[in-house]
Amino acid sequence: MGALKARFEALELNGRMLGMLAALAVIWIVFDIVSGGAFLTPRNLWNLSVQTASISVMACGMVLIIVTRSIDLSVGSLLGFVAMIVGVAQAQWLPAIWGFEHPLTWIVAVLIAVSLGAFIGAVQGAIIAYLAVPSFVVTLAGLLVWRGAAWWTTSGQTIAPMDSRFKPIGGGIEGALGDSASWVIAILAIALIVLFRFLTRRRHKAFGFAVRPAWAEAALIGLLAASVIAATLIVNAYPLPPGIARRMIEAAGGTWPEGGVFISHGFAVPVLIAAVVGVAVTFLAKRTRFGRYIFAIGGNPEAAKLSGINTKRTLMGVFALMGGLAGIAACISTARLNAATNSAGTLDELYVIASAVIGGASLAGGSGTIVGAMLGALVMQSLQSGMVLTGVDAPLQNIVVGLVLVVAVWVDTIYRGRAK
Amino acid sequence: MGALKARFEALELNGRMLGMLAALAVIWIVFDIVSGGAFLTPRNLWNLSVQTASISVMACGMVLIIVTRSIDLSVGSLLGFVAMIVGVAQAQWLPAIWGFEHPLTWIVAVLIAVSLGAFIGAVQGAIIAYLAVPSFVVTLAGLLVWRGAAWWTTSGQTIAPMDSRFKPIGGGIEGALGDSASWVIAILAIALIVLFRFLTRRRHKAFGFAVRPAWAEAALIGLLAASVIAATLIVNAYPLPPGIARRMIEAAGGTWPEGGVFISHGFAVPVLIAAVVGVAVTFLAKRTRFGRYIFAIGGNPEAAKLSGINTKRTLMGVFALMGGLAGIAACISTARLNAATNSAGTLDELYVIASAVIGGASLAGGSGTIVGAMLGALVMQSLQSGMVLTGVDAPLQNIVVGLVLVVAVWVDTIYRGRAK
Amino acid sequence: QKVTVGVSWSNFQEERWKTDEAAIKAAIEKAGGTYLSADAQSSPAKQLTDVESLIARGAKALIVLAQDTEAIRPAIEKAVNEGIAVVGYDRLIENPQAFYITFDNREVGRMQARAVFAEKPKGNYVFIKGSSTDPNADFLFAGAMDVLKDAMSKGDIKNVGEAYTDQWLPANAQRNMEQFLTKNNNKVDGVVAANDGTAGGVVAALSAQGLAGSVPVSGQDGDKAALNRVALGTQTVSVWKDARELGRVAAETALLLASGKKMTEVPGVVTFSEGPKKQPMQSLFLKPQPITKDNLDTVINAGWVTKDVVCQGVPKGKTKVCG
Amino acid sequence: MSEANSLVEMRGISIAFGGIKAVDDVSIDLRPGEVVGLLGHNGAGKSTLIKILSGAYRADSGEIKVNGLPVEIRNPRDAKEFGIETIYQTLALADNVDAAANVFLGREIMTRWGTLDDSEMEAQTRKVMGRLNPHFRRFKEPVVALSGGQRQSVAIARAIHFNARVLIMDEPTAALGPAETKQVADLVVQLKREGIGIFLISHDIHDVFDLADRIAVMKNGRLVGTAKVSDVTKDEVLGMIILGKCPPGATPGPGASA
Amino acid sequence: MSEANSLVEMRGISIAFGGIKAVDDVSIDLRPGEVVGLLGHNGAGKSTLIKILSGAYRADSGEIKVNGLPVEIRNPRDAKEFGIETIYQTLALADNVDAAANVFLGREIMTRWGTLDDSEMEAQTRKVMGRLNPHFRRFKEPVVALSGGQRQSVAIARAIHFNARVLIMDEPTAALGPAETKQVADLVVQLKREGIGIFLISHDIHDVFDLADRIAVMKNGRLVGTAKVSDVTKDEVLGMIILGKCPPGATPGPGASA
Ligand SMILES: Nc1ncnc2c1ncn2[C@@H]1O[C@H](COP(=O)(O)OP(=O)(O)OP(=O)(O)O)[C@@H](O)[C@H]1O
Ligand SMILES: Nc1ncnc2c1ncn2[C@@H]1O[C@H](COP(=O)(O)OP(=O)(O)OP(=O)(O)O)[C@@H](O)[C@H]1O
Ligand SMILES: O[C@@H]1[C@@H](O)[C@H](O)OC[C@H]1O
Ligand SMILES: [Mg+2]
Ligand SMILES: [Mg+2]
Repeated sequence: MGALKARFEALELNGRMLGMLAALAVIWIVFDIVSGGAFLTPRNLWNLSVQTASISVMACGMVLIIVTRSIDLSVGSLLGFVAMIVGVAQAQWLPAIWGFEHPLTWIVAVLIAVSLGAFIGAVQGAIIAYLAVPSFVVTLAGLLVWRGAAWWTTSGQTIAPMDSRFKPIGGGIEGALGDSASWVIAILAIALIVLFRFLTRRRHKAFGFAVRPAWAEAALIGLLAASVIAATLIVNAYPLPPGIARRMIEAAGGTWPEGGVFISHGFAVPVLIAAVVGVAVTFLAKRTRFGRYIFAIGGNPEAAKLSGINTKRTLMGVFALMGGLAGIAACISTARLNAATNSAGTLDELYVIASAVIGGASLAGGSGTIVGAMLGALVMQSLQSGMVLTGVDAPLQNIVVGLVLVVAVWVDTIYRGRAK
Repeated sequence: MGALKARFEALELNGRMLGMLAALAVIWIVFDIVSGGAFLTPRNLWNLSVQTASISVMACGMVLIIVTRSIDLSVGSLLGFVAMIVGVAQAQWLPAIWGFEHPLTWIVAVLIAVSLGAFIGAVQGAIIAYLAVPSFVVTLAGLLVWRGAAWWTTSGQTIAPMDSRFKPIGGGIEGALGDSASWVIAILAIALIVLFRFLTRRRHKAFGFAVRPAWAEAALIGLLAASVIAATLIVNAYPLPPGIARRMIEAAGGTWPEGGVFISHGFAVPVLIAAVVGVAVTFLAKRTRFGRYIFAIGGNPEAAKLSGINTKRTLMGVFALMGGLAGIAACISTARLNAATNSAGTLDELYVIASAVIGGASLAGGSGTIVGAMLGALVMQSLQSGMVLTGVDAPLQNIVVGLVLVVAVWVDTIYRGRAK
Repeated sequence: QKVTVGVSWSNFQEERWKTDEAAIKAAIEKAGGTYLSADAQSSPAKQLTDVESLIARGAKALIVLAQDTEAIRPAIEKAVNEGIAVVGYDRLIENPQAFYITFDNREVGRMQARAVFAEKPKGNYVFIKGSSTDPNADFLFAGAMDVLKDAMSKGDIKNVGEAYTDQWLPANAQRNMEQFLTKNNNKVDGVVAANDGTAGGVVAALSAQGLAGSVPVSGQDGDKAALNRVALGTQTVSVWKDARELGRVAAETALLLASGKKMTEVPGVVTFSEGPKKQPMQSLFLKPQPITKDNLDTVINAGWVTKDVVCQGVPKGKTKVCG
Repeated sequence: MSEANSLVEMRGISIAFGGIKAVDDVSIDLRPGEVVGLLGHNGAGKSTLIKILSGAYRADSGEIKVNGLPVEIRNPRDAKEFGIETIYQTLALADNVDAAANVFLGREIMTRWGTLDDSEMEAQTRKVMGRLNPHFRRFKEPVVALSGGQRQSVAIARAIHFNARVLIMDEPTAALGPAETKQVADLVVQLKREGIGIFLISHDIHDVFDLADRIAVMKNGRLVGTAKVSDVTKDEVLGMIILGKCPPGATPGPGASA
Repeated sequence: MSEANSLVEMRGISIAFGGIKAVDDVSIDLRPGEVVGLLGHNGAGKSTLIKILSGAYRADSGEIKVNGLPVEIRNPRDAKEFGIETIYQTLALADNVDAAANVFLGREIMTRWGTLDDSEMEAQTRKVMGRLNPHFRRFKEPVVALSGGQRQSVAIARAIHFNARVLIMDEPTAALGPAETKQVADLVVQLKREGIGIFLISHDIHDVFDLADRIAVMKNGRLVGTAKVSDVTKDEVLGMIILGKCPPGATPGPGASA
């Protein structure tokens, strides 16, 4: 027993994350049982991953905001406003220049979304950092202003449909990569994990720092690789609906065989976007000056300033980043709904902040992890969409979601507490 | 100039509050000009005071929550749930016992509201304090749970009307005290102010502490008394609408004279309730152990614990207090709408927290004042209801509210910064 | 002296309200009045505050789109005490001192169900209801049940999923629909969605399963994107409530009442006492109209939308109006 | 060492933080009217050890006796009930309230109507601060605005103002000026005379030799040894601190180097 | 006193907090390779004065010259650009990151790909901490978990690791053990030899006499006087600190008692 424990500790796994994963596992298994096996199906897990994408992209930014002891209540409205602009851009402005379904439309639309989001975020951040107005007030104002602006863009009118090259960003059939592409991505991801662990290890050894025993390192890499492979197997086990598969085959000049054909969904584009954002923001947080300063400011704003850090610029930067991520999220949710509505993103601020907090970010600042926030988003979304599967009615759904949320975080708290 | 400044400083007025009052004055004057004189009328100011009552009652509790470095997102939903229970109690449960319009109904209803609110608050507080689940998570869960529960109470049905003795709590004609009662209250308030200042001064002198010069003390009391008198004059200058006045006169067996009769509104009951709550919570915060511990916990939770304070019990107490205040607010808004709706209190958490923050509470904990929060609530409400008067189209109104909010708090920040 | 008419909106989230607003505003200004408005942001408490402000600003008549039909009463009483004329707009305010102008929401629900039922008289039905806090959501659902209950008790139609849509948000409708499809393994034959926004979410979920176009879907409001879906065949019906008519009539009535006319003198007035409290109300009813592929020309001819908006992306020969 | 008349006895105390043993099997005791100086290099575990006694941490193992009876100290409230008062190295002040509020935190004086008697508390604080730090004037300011030494004076005032039976002083004069340090030294002598037992942690060996009856030295979490100050020289004590070498005049502990 | 070759000159510096003059018309200077000891009772204004030089506060009035040229120091970044490094009395550490991150905060070493070179920073931190505090092992821990002395070592390491021209040390050894204190003293001597100017604030008159060339004494925010250590005795300096009496060997300032 003791030896096993020692072995386990040699893995140096993050206790915090294990707690979250355990809570998530329990939630999933319970839903699966209650829904009669409908939850842990490739199909539902695929849906879940797509449903979570937009919130988890924003949660990455929100963690950093919270780490600096700030808050951003405007993200939902900002998403709504950017969504409307993206919609109008690809349904009206750009077609006016080069017609509908131009190959560049989607790129320009995405660029507009990200830069508009980042710009608005930067303006809000500047007011917070340079004019010293509390972030709660500025972003509460943002919540009102951008929701209003979203309405004004088209006087409330819904814009649909979106450019067909833009739609894959939201998932759906167009945004499913298929099995070969998914395997390529999986192998790439595993290669990156191995490379990264190897480089880190070599570097630590070169400096004479302590490293994990080789078997533990191998086990860790194996664990990560296994998760990637498992995810790939799951998304590839979810076939396209026969109707669509048939149309695809026939469009490709083939014939539809008697028993049907199994064409895999594979990874969804928005999920890949979220994964890339997660890795990129983690990199930013851990391996760049900007990230270091964000944490230092959160740990002790006074000390950060006395160290000569330009704390105001950093703060503004964090809000700009958050805005840019809200822009990406706006693309995902517009593409997913295949429509831009002025109500898009309503209440998202709540879910995004909740994801970060469930994932371990403390509103007192200074602590939080990106992967935790993304897991937090997954917990929230699992609860919400799992409830629908179990057939609970909406008002009762909220009650159950609330209760499970507290219990899940409590279990996690205990786990962490034990790890000391 | 210097002498004037010295005189001014001798008054030892609170710089922070002056900044807020200045911002409020500017907002009021601008609205009055833009609306062609419709804002600074007795009628609108009377309305404004009633409209602010429910939020400002809750803001008093929220300041203390925020001081302890916590947050309570559940207040709006809690208000909604308590409102439904209060409604059902006086429309169904109590009438089943002793019939409709029983003289005790309103008292029992209020007691149920306050104790139910306090109980729920205490439960949430216990989870936060004893199980160490972050307040954001617990009260977010509360937000979902109580909103769901509000719906479940009557399956979404609105309950109306309320008991006629309960209705005055919400203001309206029944809740307007008339001019003589208002003057009695005004004189009482002034007497209390004088007594309180006198006792404090005598006590400080007895201990040999520095006190304000006598003229400054007199001027300060004069200022406070003048505000009370001004408020009384304003509410008494707002007459009952002719239709009602006539009905009242005729019901009293009188005859309606040719030119009509001027019957004053006087203070509204919910405004008095809010004032009493404000004074009581200020007293609690400043003059009791409980209040002292709340601030100590906010200043340094570790130090508070090491001092031997039972920080967990205190924390739970703060949440119970907040719940009780949400119960009072539920009575006010149910009585004001003369109906209990399951959507009552929607978004109130946002406005309540905003009021506290605008009033100077810092989300980092440790600082905040009750009167600031109540002023903050008044600022928010002035913006929202003032916008309607200006004739700006509805969708644009939110945008303007957001912008003005930032500017108002910014001005206040500058003012405070200058005071150092 | 210009007459000021105050309009209190419950929110501005759905597309139709801007049409309602434009119509009301135009009618008021045409008559030389002043339009004043407020947005309650879905809060009954703010709506009461708004009405108070509109009265304070000197409105002589009020048009009220109630967020909550009961909680709006004190506001109405206040206005009435001040001698202000009140028009209850779109949603019933059961107070005889208010005039009632609307489309019948229960009838809208019936029309939605009828259109879906006409395409799939048998099979598995999903009900994507409105917001649980909006009383209209239940009226609509009740209307749908009026039409379907026989078939349901016979077992021809099975309710395989029913959910409110928080805040009427299309994204929530989409997620709920995805989950119902998962739960039923795509065996869904008809969807009664409460309005065009939620229908948009439903269609997005269906198209991810290649089912868009083969499963009938309802809606209401005549949103531009929804009419386009009707032309494309992915949505079956959008019950069209010509908001321009409703808005114009409401404004004219408000002005008439403000000028001292009695409610019974409003042209076309009928007495309606079918509300929950059976109060006799002076009312005007406009007819909602179900718009399907076959009568899309109605909305185009009425100048509600242009043909190119309706027909954007519609392949040739698919829909009559689009050629 | 386990005397019948000892005020406090800590036996075999250990605590680890994430694998690192901050305090490892330390035993120490204190008699009434005695000053025990606790010495050791930075990070030796002195503060951690006394935080276990004051209820700030709970030991992983070990036993505490007060007046010869085994007790459980689960939190600072428990410690205070046994008459154990502590001046923490980090001072542990509530930054946002004033000096008087800090001095009386958790033990406020109340008026006859059950409200805080701030005037009385301020008056008493002025009295005690007048002795500790006569330059101190900033009674109305939150303590965050005070200088390092002023804050330390407040922390000292808080511990001595109540009738402690055991006083723990963790580097109480680190931030104090010469005059203020002298005051604290006088205070220690006086408290000792009143029969109070004192644990004094300090890096100033001269001070410790002046004030303490016995010394205990820690190194890397373990006890090097204890000694009467009359039995050892300052250089021998320095050797204990730096090298962990236990001189003949001292009783060696488990941490003494061979 | 306004010498051509002075490194830093502060003239007529004043600052008030809410009516209280924390620093009142103080003038002081520092030459290359010189150690100036700043003394005074608690709350005398020492920390506030040097925080004006380090950019933490802005003076209400007064002038600062660096290398004879008037400069404006608006924030800590400006001060660092003039080569002014500071060890703050409050240490000013980011609690949630480790020792290396604190030592290099604001001046991180980057890899050739523009990312943080944490390994290199840790290696260098290990080196400098090895000199300051050889018991220090906790390199991976956030500094909040460190002992008082360990934290102080980190703060010292941060200030000395970069090429300062002026070093401000505000009670740098208050929490250090005897061995660690000795290390810092050696360090001061060495830095002095390299031509660095040092302001040393300390309450330990012995230390100051051992290390400083000149001393300056403050009382209630005002300068009592300055003197070469060779021209005054320790008792005279104590008199300056406690009574504000300026002895004949010292140059009196505006705060000297008549
Ligand atoms: N909360 C904590 N979490 C993790 N490690 C801790 C914690 N508190 C103390 N330590 C570690 O325990 C060891 C002992 O710390 P302690 O504060 O007791 O030392 P000390 O003897 O008081 O030192 P100093 O003289 O510097 O105050 C140190 O290595 C420190 O880093
Ligand atoms: N931020 C501040 N706000 C208000 N007052 C302050 C502030 N900082 C310092 N003071 C006051 O200014 C005076 C000087 O403080 P300072 O910290 O400079 O003293 P010091 O000489 O460093 O004392 P010590 O030896 O105790 O560190 C003190 O009375 C202190 O209370
Ligand atoms: O028209 C609909 C309205 O009746 C309902 O109340 O809110 C949603 C709208 O789509
Ligand atoms: Mg210590
Ligand atoms: Mg100092």
